[in-house]
Amino acid sequence: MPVIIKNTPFLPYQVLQDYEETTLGQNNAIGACNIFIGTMRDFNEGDQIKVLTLEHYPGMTEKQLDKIIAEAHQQWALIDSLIVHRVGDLLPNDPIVLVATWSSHRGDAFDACRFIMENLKSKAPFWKKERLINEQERWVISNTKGYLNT
Amino acid sequence: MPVIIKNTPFLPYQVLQDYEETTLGQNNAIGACNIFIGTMRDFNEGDQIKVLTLEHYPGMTEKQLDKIIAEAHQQWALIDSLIVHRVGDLLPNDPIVLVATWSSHRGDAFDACRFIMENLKSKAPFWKKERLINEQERWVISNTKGYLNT
Amino acid sequence: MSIKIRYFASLKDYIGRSEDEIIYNEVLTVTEVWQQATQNKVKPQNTLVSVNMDYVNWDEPVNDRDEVAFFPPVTGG
Amino acid sequence: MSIKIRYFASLKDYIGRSEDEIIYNEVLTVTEVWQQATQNKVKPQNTLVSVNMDYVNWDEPVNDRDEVAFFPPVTGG
Repeated sequence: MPVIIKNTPFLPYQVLQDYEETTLGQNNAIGACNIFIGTMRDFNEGDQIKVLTLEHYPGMTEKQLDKIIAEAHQQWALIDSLIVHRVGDLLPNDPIVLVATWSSHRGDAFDACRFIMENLKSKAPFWKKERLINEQERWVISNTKGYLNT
Repeated sequence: MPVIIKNTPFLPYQVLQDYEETTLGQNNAIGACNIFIGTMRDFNEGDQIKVLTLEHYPGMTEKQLDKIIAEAHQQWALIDSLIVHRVGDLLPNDPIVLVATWSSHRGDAFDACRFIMENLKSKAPFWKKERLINEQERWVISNTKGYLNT
Repeated sequence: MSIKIRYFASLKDYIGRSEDEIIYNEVLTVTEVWQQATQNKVKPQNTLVSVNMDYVNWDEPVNDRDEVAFFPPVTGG
Repeated sequence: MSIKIRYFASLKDYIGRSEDEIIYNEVLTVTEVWQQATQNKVKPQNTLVSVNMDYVNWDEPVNDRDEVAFFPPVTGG
């Protein structure tokens, strides 16, 4: 159940493939995997964004993410899970976050991945600052709501 | 919104990477991607499974999957989506199904991917036959429930 | 009226063949197509039916050159 | 009692520095730590606080060598 904070770009599919090959291995109990990948959009609140800077609270970020993962493993029948999150300067299209959950049945993988993402969004100490094309900088004030129909 | 039925093994991460590079391209409106991968387990109902054979109804399978994808695109703000499904003989750990949804915000990607999987499981004409290690063959009678808490 | 009939998965094993064709003079319902094609074999519980690759109810009428398919609950994904 | 204080993101800009340290003789609550460290600056709405990297309420007491952090709502993911 690794939690990885990276200050350099990462390729989600490469990370997943490497992780499955080297760490998960051929686990034939796995029947379902749900994956979420968040990437940088070049527009926010009607403005074009050039650079997105992600700040975090080293130590607390890992602690909170470990806690979220532990809760997910308590609540659902997960075989494994993985979080990778970028910090530093990002460009449009760069991956920001990767969450993956592995389980025997799809319900657990789906629900746990969603749970981890929603909790990450509301509890993990990361902050986004946007640099617009006119070089103006501004902090993102709050995350959008995750569950659409609740 | 491709629907692909394959009678040979596929590598989900390779398929996704190729699809994003060649078809989706650098779409900076994409902020979220949700992916489900179903793989063959080597155990079912207490028995060890050697081979899983997937039969389908060529033509109807594609028609039903196209319909499910169209409904998902009507209901959520999706930028694109993809379904890949295996038929033929599978071995433990082989990918069976890949569903991916791309959107600007996470709620749409998550909910639509789940919707597509649940509908695929209940409406797309695929049938699984298991060959046990004693060479006995049996049809899988029904799929497990998807939504855990409803 | 020529109607093509197909059987899939466990239903193909049950009927013992994958296809039938019946020629008929009047409009049949899906239920009547089953009875004619299978010579009144007992229909297994939960059997599903499609006409021209869309799910239909058992009272759906079948037209000339329609393709009717019978199959068990789906188990893909 | 020595208490380390950290500010993150927009709160770091607002306070004008990223860290403080205060030495005190009595047990302070998190609210009192804010008041002492910032010289009673107005606390922006929705400010969050942690002690030793766990979220706490504003009446939480702070102990010797604790690390207190103030920051705005999180926006990662």
